Amino acid sequence: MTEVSLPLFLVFAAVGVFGAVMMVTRTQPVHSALYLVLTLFSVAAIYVLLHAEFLAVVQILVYAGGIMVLFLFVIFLVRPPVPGEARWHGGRHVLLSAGLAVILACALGWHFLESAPAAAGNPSALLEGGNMEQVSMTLFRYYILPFETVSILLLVSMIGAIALARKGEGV
Amino acid sequence: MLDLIWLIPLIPLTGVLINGFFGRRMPLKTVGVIACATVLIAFLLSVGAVVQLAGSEPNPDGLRIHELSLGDWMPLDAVSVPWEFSLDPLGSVLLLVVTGVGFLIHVYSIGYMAHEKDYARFFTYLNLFMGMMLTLVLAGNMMVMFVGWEGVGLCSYLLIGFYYDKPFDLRTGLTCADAGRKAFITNRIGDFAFLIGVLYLAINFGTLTFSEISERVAHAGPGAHGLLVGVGILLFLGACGKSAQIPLYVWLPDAMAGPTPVSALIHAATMVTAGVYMVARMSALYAQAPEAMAVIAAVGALTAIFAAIMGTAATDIKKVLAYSTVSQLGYMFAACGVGAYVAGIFHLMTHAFFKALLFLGAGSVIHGMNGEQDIRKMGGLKKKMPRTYWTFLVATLAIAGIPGLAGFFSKDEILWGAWSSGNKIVWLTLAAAAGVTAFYMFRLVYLTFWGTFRGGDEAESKVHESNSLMTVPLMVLAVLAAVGGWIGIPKLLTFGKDINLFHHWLAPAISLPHGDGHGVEASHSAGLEFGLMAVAVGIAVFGILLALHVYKSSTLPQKIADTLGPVYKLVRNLFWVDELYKFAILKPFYAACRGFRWVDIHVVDGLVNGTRNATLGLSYISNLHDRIVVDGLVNLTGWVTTWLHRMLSRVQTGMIQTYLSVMLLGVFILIAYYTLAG
Amino acid sequence: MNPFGDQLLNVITFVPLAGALVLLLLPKEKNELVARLATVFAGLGVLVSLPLWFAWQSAPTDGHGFRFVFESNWIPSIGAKYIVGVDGISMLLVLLTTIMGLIAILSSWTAIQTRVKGFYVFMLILQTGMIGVFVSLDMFLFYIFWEVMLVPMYFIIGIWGGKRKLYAAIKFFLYTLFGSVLMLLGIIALYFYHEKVTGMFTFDIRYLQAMGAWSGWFDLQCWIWLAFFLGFAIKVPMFPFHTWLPDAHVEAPTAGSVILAAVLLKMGTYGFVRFSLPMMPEATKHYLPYALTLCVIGIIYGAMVAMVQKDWKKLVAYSSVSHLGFCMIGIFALTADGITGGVLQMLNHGLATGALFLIVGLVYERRHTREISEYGGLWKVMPVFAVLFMIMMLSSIGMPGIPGNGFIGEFTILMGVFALPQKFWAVLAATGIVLGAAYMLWLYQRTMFGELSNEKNKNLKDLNFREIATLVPLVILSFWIGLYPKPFFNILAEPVNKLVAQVEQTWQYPDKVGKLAGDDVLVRLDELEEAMPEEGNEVH
Amino acid sequence: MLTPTHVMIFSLVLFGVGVFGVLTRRNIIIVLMSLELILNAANLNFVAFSWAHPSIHGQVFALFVICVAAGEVAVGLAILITLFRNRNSVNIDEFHLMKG
Repeated sequence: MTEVSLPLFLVFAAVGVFGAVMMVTRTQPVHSALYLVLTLFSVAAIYVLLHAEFLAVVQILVYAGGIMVLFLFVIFLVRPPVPGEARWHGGRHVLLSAGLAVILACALGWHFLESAPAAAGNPSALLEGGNMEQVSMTLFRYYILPFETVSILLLVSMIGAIALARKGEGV
Repeated sequence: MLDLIWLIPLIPLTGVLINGFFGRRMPLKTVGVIACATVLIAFLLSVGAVVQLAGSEPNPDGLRIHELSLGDWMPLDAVSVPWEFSLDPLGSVLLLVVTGVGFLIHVYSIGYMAHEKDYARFFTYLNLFMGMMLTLVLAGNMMVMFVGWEGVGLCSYLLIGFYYDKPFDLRTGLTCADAGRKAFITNRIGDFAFLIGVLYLAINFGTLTFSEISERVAHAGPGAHGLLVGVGILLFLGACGKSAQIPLYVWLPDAMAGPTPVSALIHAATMVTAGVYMVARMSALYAQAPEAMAVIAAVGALTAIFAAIMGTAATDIKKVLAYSTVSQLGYMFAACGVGAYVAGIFHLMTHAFFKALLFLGAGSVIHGMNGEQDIRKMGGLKKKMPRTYWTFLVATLAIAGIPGLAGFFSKDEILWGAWSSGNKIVWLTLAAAAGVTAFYMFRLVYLTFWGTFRGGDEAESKVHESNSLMTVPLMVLAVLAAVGGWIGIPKLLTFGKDINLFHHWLAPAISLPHGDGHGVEASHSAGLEFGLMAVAVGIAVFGILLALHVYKSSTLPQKIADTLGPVYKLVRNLFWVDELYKFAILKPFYAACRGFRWVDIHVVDGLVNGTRNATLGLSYISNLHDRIVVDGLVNLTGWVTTWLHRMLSRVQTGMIQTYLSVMLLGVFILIAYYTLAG
Repeated sequence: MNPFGDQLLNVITFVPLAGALVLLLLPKEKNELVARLATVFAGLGVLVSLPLWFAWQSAPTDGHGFRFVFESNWIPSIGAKYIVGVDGISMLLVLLTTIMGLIAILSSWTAIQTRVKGFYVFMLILQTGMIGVFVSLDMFLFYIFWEVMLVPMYFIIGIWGGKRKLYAAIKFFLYTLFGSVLMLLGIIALYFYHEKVTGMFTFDIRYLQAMGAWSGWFDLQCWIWLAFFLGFAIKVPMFPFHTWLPDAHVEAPTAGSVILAAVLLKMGTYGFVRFSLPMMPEATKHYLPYALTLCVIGIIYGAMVAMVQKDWKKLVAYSSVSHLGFCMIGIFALTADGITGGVLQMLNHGLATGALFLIVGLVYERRHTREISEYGGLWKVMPVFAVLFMIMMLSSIGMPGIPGNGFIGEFTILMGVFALPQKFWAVLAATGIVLGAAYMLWLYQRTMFGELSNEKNKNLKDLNFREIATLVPLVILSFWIGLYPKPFFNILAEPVNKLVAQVEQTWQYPDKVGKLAGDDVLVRLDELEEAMPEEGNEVH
Repeated sequence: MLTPTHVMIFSLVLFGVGVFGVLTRRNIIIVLMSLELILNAANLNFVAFSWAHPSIHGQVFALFVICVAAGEVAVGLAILITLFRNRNSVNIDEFHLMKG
């Protein structure tokens, strides 16, 4: 499987990068959203390659299915951009930001790539008894408290979102 | 009845309570009767107790003594002091004298004070005095005695200052209240020494009971000799205060500011003799301390002559008698000092009779003269006040030492005691004092009763004899002054028969120095004794004749005074002793007091206030510092911040993405740093 | 006999406080009611304190000589407990406090006309503070009461005082506060040293008194002793720390002066008896000559300054300095007689000087001046007053028998001081007796004797029933102590003998102390263990 | 052969693009989407290391990140709607109340 995966990875990576670049550069948010979905899908595919099947499924269900739908709702709720309206901040800003993004990425790469493991270990550990079971066992054995906390967090964000978005006084 | 002796002081004290609480609302007569009755009861009780004592079995030492303890008073660690009373022959003499003479004077006072507004107050004080004096006499230990000792001092203070709103001595500007205070303070000085002596006794012998002190002192051993001499002198200093001896006699002449019965009772017959009584009580101690006895003899003799001389120049009838009292007290002390205690106490008794009589007689004169006390304005009162005159004359003869009268026996016994103890100088001094005494007493009699009246016609017409409430006590006392001496008649005059009751009664209560054969008993030769007696009488008669000669002429006294010049002036001004005390002690003392007050305000408190001011000053400086330096720094910080704010607020574009850029730049720098640092 | 059981001392201490709370509820304008109710509460305070006297013999002791002990946890984290209890010394002082408190309040009915409610509330709080000081067996509690007492007194002087009341009040407050802060330092030092040696954090006086038996902390002891000394000497007050006293007395209202003289000054002497002597005997002996010197100076100096005062109250105030010097010299004699006499004299001074301040207050109320020269010849118009004044003056100058209480105290003290090898201390102290008579009689003469020359004095009213009732109890008590002091001696014998034993524990080893100084560890462990009570008081 | 380095490089690129988008776009919706991109980059790293070590913990962390991202988006979008209702605009440079 490892022999096969590199080309596959490169393909998905290329699709992902393409989607990301397109997303960032589109004028219409709707387009951006669709390109983002593309990227998310390719990332999910890469998860599969990396033996994270459960995560891949969650990626698609939550991101592509949940979050992106939310984005689309909002996009339809708000006024679409007037054509001809500036997409970016001033040109100098775009250049500076691009530079910043690049050097930041380079710095990170320079810092971490050196210490990255040269090769993957035996992935069978991740797959024993099924990836999903592994994740759930770990989650509920070691991370039960963070799990509960996160559920509270979600509840809070949900209530917060409702409260914020509700029409009326006191917002 | 002996077990009831504690009641004797208490009975007059009930009189104090009754008259003190209700006296102002009761009729005058009732007040007087209550006061006299309490004293009379005390007197009867005393007689009963003494009779019973006389009939009791003597202890192995031959002493009849009855001791009684009413329980603890001050149970101290060093010494336990109970409420103790005791009666022995020595005390019994005083007891009878005090209650007897006291009763007579109380009766006299009813008449004398009849016109006074503060009648009840007077009798309250007088009864209080009786209670305290009897406590003193009957005390079984030094502290109970001290209660009486101080108590009589207090009564003396109150009674001297009885006319508290009146001036007394115009020459010195003293008021009656001043005189009382002077008496009290002078006494206190003596008491101070007395108390120190008591402390020494208590610490070293562990008891203050008289009988135990006598016993323990006798076995104290030679190591305690110095201590005993010291204690003896300290106690004697206390006696000096109470009994007006040099150097503390100055209060007694001024004590005449009190009503005359008070002078008779307190300042002649009873209280002032307390010092003598105390010394006799402590005879066991003095027996171990001959040096202290020598001091007593010397001081007594000196006081006797010194006071007698001052008496010759006094013009106030009571002051003459006061100096006479001081002088006679000197006699008694001299007697004690030479070991003739019995003679001393004997003289104490006879002196109580004739001196009380003299004072009461003087009071009668003053009463008859409507308050006049200056003998230069009297004269010829013989006819106007016959009863007063005759009784007064008896007393005068008695004090002068005319044979057959009370004073003769006691005085002679003292002189013989002084001679036979080997103290010839003491004898000489006392004999000379006897002559001077005779002189000033007859001077007094002459100026008062003989010759012609010098106070003007108007005053003369008002002179009157006193009523019988006053004259009857005079007569009773006159009888006592005349025949009271016969109970102490010396062997010499009874053809060898020893019927000296007084001596037999008292001697066991007295301890004399060991191996000292020169007590009054030891007579070397009857001839010598008789000769000395004759010399003394001769001196007295010479004094009398001199006085009669001098004061018969109206010009001679002045001539003598002029001749003597400065000497007369010295005597007239009482040797300037009061002035000496004033300038040598009182003035510096008050100056020191004022100095201390200045120190207190300016130095001690000044330091405190200085601290306050220093603190305030520091606070001011600190305030300045606050405003300039601290506040300045704060403001500087403010300015810097404002400036920085102006600079930095430009960075705040409000654009989230700008902030984000900067943040990411920071992240980049951090990463770069960690990467480079390794 | 004792209806309150082991709560007795709590009841005694807090009845006045309860009274203060009740008074607070009353409407402001009902002055008469307030005064009467305050008197009732003060009277109640006296009543509840009587079992102390009558149940004394039957009450069990706690093994340290304290009776009626009540103990309860309070601040366990620092080892402070709520412990109250009395021995003979403090019992007498508590009784003195309740009685004088009642009399002071009774004397204020007409004297206080402004802010009446506040006055009585402060008086009652003060009462609680004073009793608390005497009954505390925990130094922390003691210190709290000590400071509590300061505040109402400050207000009593500062609000109801005379012309210079603010100056006097602030001086009083700062001066005594200065002393008590030093004392606090001393307390803390004792507390930590005790912990260092025994490992036990405690403020319990009974435990801390065991420190007196330790050796090897001489240097520290000296420092702590000095701190305590300043605190107490200011309170007493001893020369040269006395100058707050005349000002405070002169400016304070009558009741304030009475309480100040009768009770507050006893705090200092009590402090010496309770703390300095038993806890730091070696230091006490080390500083003895200096302390005795100050006492003697105080006696003579106070009397001499009193001699030339023109202000009636100031004269009495300086006489206090002199008398307290007497108390202190007795205590510092370190003999049984000296200490007994010192404590007795504390009572006597409370009675006599308290009465003298009442007496000044009575004429001040009538004439509104304290200048002695304004008076004279008062006997003519106020004979009852004059007689009562005379009796209390005689008490003050130590007249034996009439009423005699002052004499009992002075003689006992002199006897105790005389047991010292150096006799001159007693001789010097005894001069106070002469000087005392001098200034007191001079005062009496100037006010009571002489002609009634001042027109304003001619119509003065003699005392009414209430005023007599304030003075008569003092007269009776004075006579009692003067003529039959045995019960007092009996009560004092036990605590005084214990105290003398505590002081003498290390008396024999003065040079050993020198050698061991600086050695911090416990030296005489065996003795220490004996001295410690059974139950530990460990801090958890 | 697929190595973690490859995945990391990919995630770096996604990260860089995301950062660029966050910093430059005016439309808040797109800024939020870019944020999601950054989060995905992070998740990729988690998963990559989980795969490389191997350890399941990395995947669990990624899961948490997704949850947080969901919450963040919900709140972020709610805020956005409120802003839009008040200002009738979703352009980020119109909201500069924090300008100093």
